[in-house]
Formats: sequence, C-alpha cells, structure tokens
Amino acid sequence: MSGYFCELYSGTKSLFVGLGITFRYMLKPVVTLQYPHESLPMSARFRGHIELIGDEETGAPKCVVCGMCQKGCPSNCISLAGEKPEGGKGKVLTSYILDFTKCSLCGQCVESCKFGAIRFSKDYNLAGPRKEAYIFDLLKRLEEKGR
Amino acid sequence: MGKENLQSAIVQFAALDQLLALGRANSLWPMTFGLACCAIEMMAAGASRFDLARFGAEVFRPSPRQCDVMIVAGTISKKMAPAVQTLYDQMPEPKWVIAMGNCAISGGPFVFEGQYGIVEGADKLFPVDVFIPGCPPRPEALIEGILELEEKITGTRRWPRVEAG
Amino acid sequence: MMELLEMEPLRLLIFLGGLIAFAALNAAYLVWLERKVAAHIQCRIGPKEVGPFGLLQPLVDGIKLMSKQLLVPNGVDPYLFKVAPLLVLVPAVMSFVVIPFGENLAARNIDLGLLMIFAFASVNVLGLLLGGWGSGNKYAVISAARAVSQNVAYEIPMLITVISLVMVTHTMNLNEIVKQQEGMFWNWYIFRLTASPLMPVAFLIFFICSLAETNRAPFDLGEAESELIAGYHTEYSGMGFGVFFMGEYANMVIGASLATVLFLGGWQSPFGIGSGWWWFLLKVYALIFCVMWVRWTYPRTTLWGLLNLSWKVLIPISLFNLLLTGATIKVVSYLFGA
Amino acid sequence: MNEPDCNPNQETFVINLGPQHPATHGVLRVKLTMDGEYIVHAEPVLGYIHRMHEKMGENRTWAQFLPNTARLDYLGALSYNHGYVQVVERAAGIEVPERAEYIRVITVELNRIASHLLWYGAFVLDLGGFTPLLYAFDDREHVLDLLESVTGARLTFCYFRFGGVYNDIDEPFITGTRAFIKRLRSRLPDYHNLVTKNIIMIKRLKEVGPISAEMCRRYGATGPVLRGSGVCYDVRKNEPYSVYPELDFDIPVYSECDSMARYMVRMDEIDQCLRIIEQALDKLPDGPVMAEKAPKIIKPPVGDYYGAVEAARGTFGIRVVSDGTNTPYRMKLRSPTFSNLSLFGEASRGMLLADALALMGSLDLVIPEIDR
Amino acid sequence: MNLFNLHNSLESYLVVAALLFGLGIYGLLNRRTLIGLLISSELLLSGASLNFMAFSRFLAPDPTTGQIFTLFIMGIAAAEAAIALSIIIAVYRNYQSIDTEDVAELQG
Amino acid sequence: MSSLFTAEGLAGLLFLFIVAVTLIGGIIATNSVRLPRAVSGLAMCLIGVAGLYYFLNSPFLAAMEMLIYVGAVCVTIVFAIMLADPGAEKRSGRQTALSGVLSFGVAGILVWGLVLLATSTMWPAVPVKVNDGSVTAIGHALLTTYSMVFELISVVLLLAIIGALVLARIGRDKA
Repeated sequence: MSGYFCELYSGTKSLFVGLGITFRYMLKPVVTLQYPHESLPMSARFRGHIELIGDEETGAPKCVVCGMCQKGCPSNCISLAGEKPEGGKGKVLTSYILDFTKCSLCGQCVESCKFGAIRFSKDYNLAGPRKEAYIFDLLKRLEEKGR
Repeated sequence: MGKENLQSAIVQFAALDQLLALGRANSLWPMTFGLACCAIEMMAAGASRFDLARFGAEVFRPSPRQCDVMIVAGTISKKMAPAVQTLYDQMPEPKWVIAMGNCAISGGPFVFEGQYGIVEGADKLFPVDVFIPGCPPRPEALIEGILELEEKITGTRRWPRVEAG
Repeated sequence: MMELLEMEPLRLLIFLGGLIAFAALNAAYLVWLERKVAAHIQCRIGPKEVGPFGLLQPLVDGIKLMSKQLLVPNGVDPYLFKVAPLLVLVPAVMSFVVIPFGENLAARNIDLGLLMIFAFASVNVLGLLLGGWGSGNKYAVISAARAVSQNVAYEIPMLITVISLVMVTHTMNLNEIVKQQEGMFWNWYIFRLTASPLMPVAFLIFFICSLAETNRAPFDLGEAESELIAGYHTEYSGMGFGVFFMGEYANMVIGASLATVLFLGGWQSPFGIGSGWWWFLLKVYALIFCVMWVRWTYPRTTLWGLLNLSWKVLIPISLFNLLLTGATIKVVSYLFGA
Repeated sequence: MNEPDCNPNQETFVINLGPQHPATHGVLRVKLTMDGEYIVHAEPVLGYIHRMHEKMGENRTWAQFLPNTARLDYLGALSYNHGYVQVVERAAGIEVPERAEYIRVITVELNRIASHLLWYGAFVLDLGGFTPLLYAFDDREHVLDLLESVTGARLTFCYFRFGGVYNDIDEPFITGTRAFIKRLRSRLPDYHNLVTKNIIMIKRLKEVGPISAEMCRRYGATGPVLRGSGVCYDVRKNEPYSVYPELDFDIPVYSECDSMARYMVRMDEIDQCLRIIEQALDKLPDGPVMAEKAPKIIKPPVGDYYGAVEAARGTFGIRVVSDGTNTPYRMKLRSPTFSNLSLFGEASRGMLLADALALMGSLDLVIPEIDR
Repeated sequence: MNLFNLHNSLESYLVVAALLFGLGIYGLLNRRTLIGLLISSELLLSGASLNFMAFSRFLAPDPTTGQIFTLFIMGIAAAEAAIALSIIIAVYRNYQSIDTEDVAELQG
Repeated sequence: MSSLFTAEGLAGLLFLFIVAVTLIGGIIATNSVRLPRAVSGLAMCLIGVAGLYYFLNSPFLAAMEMLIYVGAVCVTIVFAIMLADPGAEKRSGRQTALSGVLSFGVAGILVWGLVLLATSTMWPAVPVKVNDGSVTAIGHALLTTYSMVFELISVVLLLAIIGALVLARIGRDKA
C-alpha cells in the first residue's frame, strides 16, 4: 500500500518536473534561423558540387585535361574533353560536364587533381523544377563567373 | 507537371483560382515518409534550427490521404517502387512531388552498369515537380524546394532569393 | 408549454449560427495556437510567413482542405464514412448550447445542463467508432476500439467526480453553479475545501479525464501516430478530416469550459468585481493552454497504462472523494446546520 | 522463422507495419499477425532499400568504395568509414600517423553522439513525445556544424582516407568541440528529467521487451542491445583498435534486459563519448594527418581480411577478399542492426502493439544498413 | 386535427410507439443474426418505454411513475445488452458465426 | 397552418421531424443488411426517442436515453460487431422472401391492432397531477416508493456484469 502511494507521489512529481522543463524552454529564445531572410555562411570546407578554378590573370581554367578526376570518380559523373591547340603545349579544356545528380560528394576528384584545378562550390540551396539543370557545364559556369 | 492530371474547371474564376492557389501553396502538408539518408535531413528541416513550420509545412501527416506533397527522400529500390507508387496514388488531388536528393532524382551514386536494385529517379514512376540535388541536400535546400513549389503553384515568389556563397 | 420555444425562433437561429461560427473559428485558431505553443516549447517560431504571426495560416489551411479532393476509397462503407465526422461535430456543437459564457450568455439555460453535455458527449464516441469501422481499415478499427475503451473507462471517474460536485451544488444548472461561486476566488469550487477537502484533487481528476475523453495526449491512443498511422481518420481526406479536427477541438473547448464552470468559477472574476464573459474565455483558454502544454511534454501512455490509471488510481480516489464529500456535507450540516 | 500455430479458432488478423509507416524509421516492413492488440507473430520483411553495396564493392576500386560506407548507416557514417579504412590499411600495410588516429576517434565519437541523440529523439517520438526529438535535434545541429567544418558534409561523411584523414582539424573546431561538450553536459540533466524519470516513460519501458543474453547470443546481437542484456562486450575494449586503449572510458552495462536498460546504455554512452572526446582533445599530438608512404593506388596483397569496429549500433564487421588487383574480389559487410532486428520476431511474441514498437525503437534500427 | 399540434395529443405518441414496436417484431422475425435480433429487441423496448412515458405524461396522476418505469427498462436493457453481447461473442468463438441458422445445435 | 411561424408551430414541426427521425432510424435498423449500418440506424432511432421524451416533459429521461442507449448500448453493440465481424447478413433466397412477407404481415397486424386501439379508445380526462414529474420528484420516488426495486436493479446490474465477464472468459479459454 505504501508502495502505491510512493509511486503515485513520485509519478505525479515527475510529471510536474517535466512540465517545468518544457515551460522553461518555452521562455528561452528561439534557435530558428529564418532561412530565406537570413542564412548561414557555409564553412570553408563545405562540399557543394565541384567547380573549376580559373587562372587569376587570364580566367582560363587551370585544368590540363589529365582525366584523373574522371578516373577517380566512383559514380562516373564527370566527363571532360580537351584538345591540343596548334603550336601550344599541353591540352586545353573544351568541355567539362558534371552530372551532379549522380555525385556523392566524396571528394575523390578534388583530391586526385594534382593541379588544383577544381574545388567544391558553396551552392548549398539548389532546387528547381528541372533535373537537367543539374547536369552542369562547368566550363560555361566558369566563363559566366568570370564575366 | 503534377497539374496535368487535374481536370480543368468548367467555369474559371481567376480571382478564386488565385485564392485557391494561395491557399494550397501556403499549406503544403508533407507525408511522413522517408526512404533513406535524406529523410534525416528532412527531419532536420522540420526541427528547431530550420523550422519548416514557418511556411505552414510542418504538418507531417502519416496518412497519404491527408497530404499535399510527397517528399521522396532517398533511394527508391525496385522492391519499394510499387509501394511508393501506391502512396502517390492514394494522395488526393491536387498533389505534388518533391524529389529530394540525388537518389530520388536519378538514382544517384547507386547507378552503375549492371545495377539491378534501384529505380533511377522518382520521375520514372510519377511526375515530379521540384528536384533538390545533393547527397544529401542541406535543410536549406529543402526549404528552397518548398518555396520553389510555392512559386510553381502561385506563379510568384514571395521570398527573397539567397545567393550561395 | 415548451420552455424551449417561449422565445422567438429567431433568437434560436441567431444563437445556433453564432455557436457554429464560434466552434469553427475556435477550432481554426486553436490549431494555430497549438502550433505556436508547440513551436515555442521546442524553441522554434511556428507559422509565421502567412499573414502577421502566421495568423492567416488557419484560413489558408481551411481553403486548402476545402478545395481538396474528397476521396471515398474503395472498401469503405460510404454512408457511415460520410456520417461519422458529422456525428463527432454535431453533438459537440450542440453541447455549446448549455454552456454559460456569461451571466446571460447561454443559448439555453437548462436545469439539466450538466447532464445534457454528458449525453451529447457520449454520442461523440459513436462517431469515432463508426468512422473507424466505416473506413474498413485495420488501423482505423483498432484505433476506434481503443478510443472507445478509453472513453468508457474515463467516463466513470469523471461522472463520479461530477456527482460529488453536484452533491455540493444541489443543482445541475450550469448557470446556477457559476452563481454559487460568486465573490473572491476562494469561493471557487476548486478551493472550497469546506465542501470537500479533496476538491483540488477532484479538479485534477476531472482535468485528466477530460484529456482522456477528448483523446488528447498523453491519452491520444486513438491517433497514436507511431502505431496506428492517423488512427480513425486515416482514410479521411480533405474536409472529412477537417470536420473530425473541428469536432476534436470543439470537444476540447467543451471540456475546458466544463472544468471552468464547475471548478473555476465560470464567468466570475477572481476578485469579486468585473465579472463577465472575458473571464470565462480567459479561464477556458488558460486551461486549453495547459492541455497543449501537457501534450507537447509527455510521451503517450499505453492502453494498459491508461486503464490501470483509470481503474487503480482515478476511480478509487474519486470514489473516496464521493464518500468524503457526503461525510463532509453531513458533518457540516450537523455542526452548523439547520 | 517458423509459422504461427494456425488455429482456425484464433481471431487473428494480419497487419503490415510499413513499408511506409511512421514507426519503422524508413522502409522496413513488419508483417504482424495480431490477436486484438496482441502480437502473435512478427516477421520483418527486408529488402525495401537494398542498394547493392556489396556488389558495388566488387565493381569499384578500393578507394571508390569509400562513399558507400557512409551511406550504409547514415547516422553513424564515420564509424563505417573507420571500419572500412582500417581493414584496407591492415591489408595494404599502411601505417597511420597518430594524429590522424586521434582525429578519427574524435570525429567518430562526435558522430556517435549525433547518432545517439537522434535515436533518443526518434525513440521518444515512437512513444508519442515530440518535443524531446526537437531538443535532441537542436543539440545534434551543433555536432553537425562541428563535423561539417571538418568534413564538409552533414550526414554522409567521406572523410577518412587510406592512411589518414582528408584534412586536418583546426583550432575553431577544437574550441567548438569543447564548448559543445560543456553545452551537452548542461543539457543532459534536462533530458533525464524530461524523459528518463517521467512516470509514463518508466511505465512504458520497465520490464517491456525483455531480451535475454542467451537470445542475444543466438541472434548475434551486439552493441547497446547486448550491453542492455548484461553482457559487457564492446569492440573498443575487447578487441581494441585505433587509439582507444590509450583513452580511459567505461562501457555502460545494464542487466535488466528490458527496453529501459537499452535506453540507459545509450544515454550513458553519450556521457562516455564526451569523456573520450575530452581526453582525445587533450592528448592530441602534432604531426601529419596522412601517411607519407600511402600509395595512390591501393592494391592489397592476395588475402582474406576482416576488421571490426564498434559502430553506434553495434559491431560493424567488414570482410574483404583481395585478389591483388585494384578492386576487391569480395566484400562482405556484417551490419549490426541486421542481427539486432532478427531477434524482433521472437522477442515481440505475445506483446502489445504499443510495447512492440517501444521494443523496436529500443533496437535503434537504420534500415539501409540492414538491407545494404 | 392540426398537423402541428400532434405533439400535444396522446394518440400520436401511441402510434409512434406502436410503429416502433411493430418494427421490433418485424425485425425479430426477419433478422438472421444474433446482433440483428438484439437491435430489434432494443426497438421493441423503446416502443414500450415510449408508451409508458406517454401515459405518464397525459393520464397518470403521478407523472414520475412512467419515468421510473422507463428508467428501469433502460437499466434492464443495458444489462441485457451486456449479457447478450457476451453470449454472442461466446457463440462466435465456438461456431465462427452469429447466424441463427448455424447455431442450431440445441434444436430438438 | 398559419401557426407555423410561432413558437408552437415550430415545436410541431420539430415534433414531426423527430418522429420522422425515429421511424426512419427504426426502418434502417431493421432492414439494413450491414450490421454497422443497422446500429447507426438504431442510434438514430434512439436519438429520436430521446427527442420524444423531451417533448413528453422529461428532459432528464431524454438525457439518460442518450447517455445509456446511444452512449453505452449502441457502442457495446458496435464493439460486438467488431469482435465477431459477421460481415453482411446471409440470406438464402426462398426462405427470405417468405419470412420477410410473413414477418411483415405479423408485424403489420400487430401495429394495426395497436393503432386501432390507441385511436379508438376514449382515454379518460387528465386527472389532477400530484407532482410535476421533475428530477426531484423522480429522485424522491426512487428512494421512497421504489427503493426496493432500485436496490434490486443494482443487484441485477452487478449480476449482469459478473455474468458477462464469466461468459466472455469461458469463450476465450475454449478458443
């Protein structure tokens, strides 16, 4: 019998303690980040889709079309092509297509690039009505950015 | 895309249509339905930090009958595909679909030659209105997707666009 | 001869319209309130972007629900399926008829008002049961069965508590009961320890039972989301679901109003001056806030836990309270009485 | 699993829990044969999120399999990274610098906290309490912020490499982690007062869903499930790996065998994780984070290799067979929740539906890891 | 007779009661399941109660008598329903049916 | 007919409505093949009867009717339907037609007789009432004149509870 009342007492007490905690939290300031009105800066290492790095002076991509990124990619999302210009040495990038819809953001491509030609972008809020929009032509994006 | 199977009303009242669109756009109730990794980010979007509730979209209904939008968050395997299809069919019109994450868009990292287990994209099963790429996308991207859907329903965007950077 | 019709039919109609509007508006804004309370308990903001403070959110939800396709799935009993939401909503609205919002603000001042409310509340159960059964969905059936066994179990301690209160008030007229609690707040029945030393406990029992009767957490077994999807309204879409929702919130208001009338002095001001309907609404909404607060704090009980609570805790205590009340009345009337 | 005794007089009916159901945390389907509210027979049906991980392992190079490990158990991805990286390192004979190992331990334990916090929230959500979920998520966001600042991802981390880690941790991370430890320590009492001591919770968990140590052994259950049944087994202690031997921590063990015991094990583990992180931060040596001699293309010698780590849900074992080329010949993953789920059928027999869901929640299931 | 004054005459109540009673008899004879029979018998009882109420309102010198009778009928009906339902469930457990045709083991 | 818009007329209209509800409910209850519908018909009919009690100056009985019949008896019946799950009522052709006509005939004759009796009898004039039939009066009567019956019925109820428990238990063990 005393056990019954003990349990009744401690049980009721625990319920009121719980109410107290939620009430305390109710008076605390909200932690919400109101996204479209305010947004977090992405950390330096945030991994968005990859993008090409342009040469600081010319704006041309640093990529030398070695194809390591393409080879290293687990999901075959990168396809790039280059051609050898007349008289120049080394290849010049003519197209760099990234199928972001298959990417798993593992970073193998960035890691395997010995020339520092690609990096992660900070595009963290992509959304749109067409899935084709996420097959990026990185070369074009680089040119647009340069402008 | 999702509107294609909506019958057009015989009498069209432009103002009323707009009101309805506003009503629908601002009260998008998603389904409690997660497939894989992205579902966790979906939960995170509903949690305190990002708070999907601000747009009236936090009412996660477990029953497809009461949902407006299905957020396909994760890989659809071939075994799961009929179930997902059923859920879509069970939702009452008007309904929308958001494909969240790369798996739901195209099968994502699980596509390889000779793969036998997954459906390569939710749009193979039913019309998808908004795609959110990422593996998984950040919660902000999901919010962006909801806003994108609202824009699609009402035709205008009420919120500022956020430039990534 | 009919008291009911001694006044003009017009007034009746106005009251009816007013009550329905009140019930609908109440449901809409209680949902908004609930979402806000939940959000702030969880350190969030809650609905905000639709209208100032998200005040238009219920409106928008209403528009959406109304414009949603009404599905009558295969395998349901179409008549029961359609009737059930009404069976939940109509009795709830009818119960508003006898609730005294202010001194002269009851649609009907019926001598048996208290009994009326319980009579109508019992119909509510039937609505849930038929809705669950009519859906032809296993989850809905289980949920309906749960909701009913819970309702039946909690009606007993609730009625016993109310009976012990009626022994004190000598009337079942809600307006009379409120009038008896005039004056300072210690005249409220919850603090009237001379009537029964267990009055606050009785209030607590009443509150718990009204939570259970309205299927609110932690007793929301009928809608246990993690177990039974959405419970008895799993198959309802659009306004069918909306009507269920309205009925649920209307029931919540009735539960809170009843607790206010019986224990918290109805429209009486706690300081003896300035009584009026505002006090009534204030108390009702404070109670409803408590209901929401409880909901967002606790996990759900199980069916056994719930029945154990009813049979092993609430019923013995309320029976003891009944005895004690009777004894107190006798002793008091013997000591000071006629 | 044997069929139920089919008694025609029994008024049983079958309900499907899932594949889409709020309580199954994903796409598990459980076929329940019910007698009223009691479960007569429960049969988990798997394969709804089979993503061919093992097959993919055989199709990709050793390094290309890395992102897959994060998608096995997306809540505790780093442990899986760790397990895979470790076994390949052992196979290929790569020495990992000490700093890298410490960083691994710190991030893995942070990840374990995140996983347990999410489990805590989801478990209470299964029992009908919504608010604790969001409190847990609030704390979890802090962990994710920290991890994102190092790994660049919030969930499916791909951070460890053969021979070390992708990049070094920096000073803001260390101070941030210390601040987080302080914050979580101050919030844990609230968790306990709100949930652990709540009478409703106690009533729902005490003596519900008993799983004996013997049953655990039969089904090969590991992790908190096993430790909640009174068996002190933890790979970190029993088969020490990485730098765990140098750190001082306890393995929480409860012998009540019920859901409450499993709950308490995980809650205590959060405490221990905090301890481990604190010590590891103190002891963090200087040095490189990547082995200098790590080859670019891994070709482990022919052989059969097995490695195990303690993931958030139990022992994650990985067996690889190498034929000396740059792709694994065979890859077999031993995922802990698969074994933990297997005992659900037996353990839930005769239980109430609500209790069975409490039991299921206490097993802490992540479905993609079961189906692989 | 004024159509809108029916509620003040004894006969109208008696007719309604008779109709309810008739419906109950019809159901009792026509129904094939035990639950159907139970429902019909409830109708029968309601008809009887209504008669009591009407007489006590219009004819009896003490208007409480009829009401108390009706109250007792309600009490008995509730008890009857409980018993009948447990019988029905027991029958269902043994015969897998609540059809009166199937439950004929005791037939002579 | 001009009195429709007065209070009296409205009451008359309401009365007709309630009678309609009662009878339609009764017809659904006896004729519906699906038992859940039959129960909802019964509930409708009983709500109508409660309304009639209200017209008979007894709001107390009306409330009790709702509380006991609609709230308890109907709910119990629906419960039984759920537990037994009989589906639609089976009817075999010939027997049904015959039994339908026969039982309709029997019931028709009964109703005809009763109605005839009710309408043709010259009911005596209303005597002087000894009390107003209010709840207080009922309470007094229950605890004085009818106290024995009152006690007895509580015994009956207790027995019914025990009996129901025992019966349900026995069936359960056997299964």
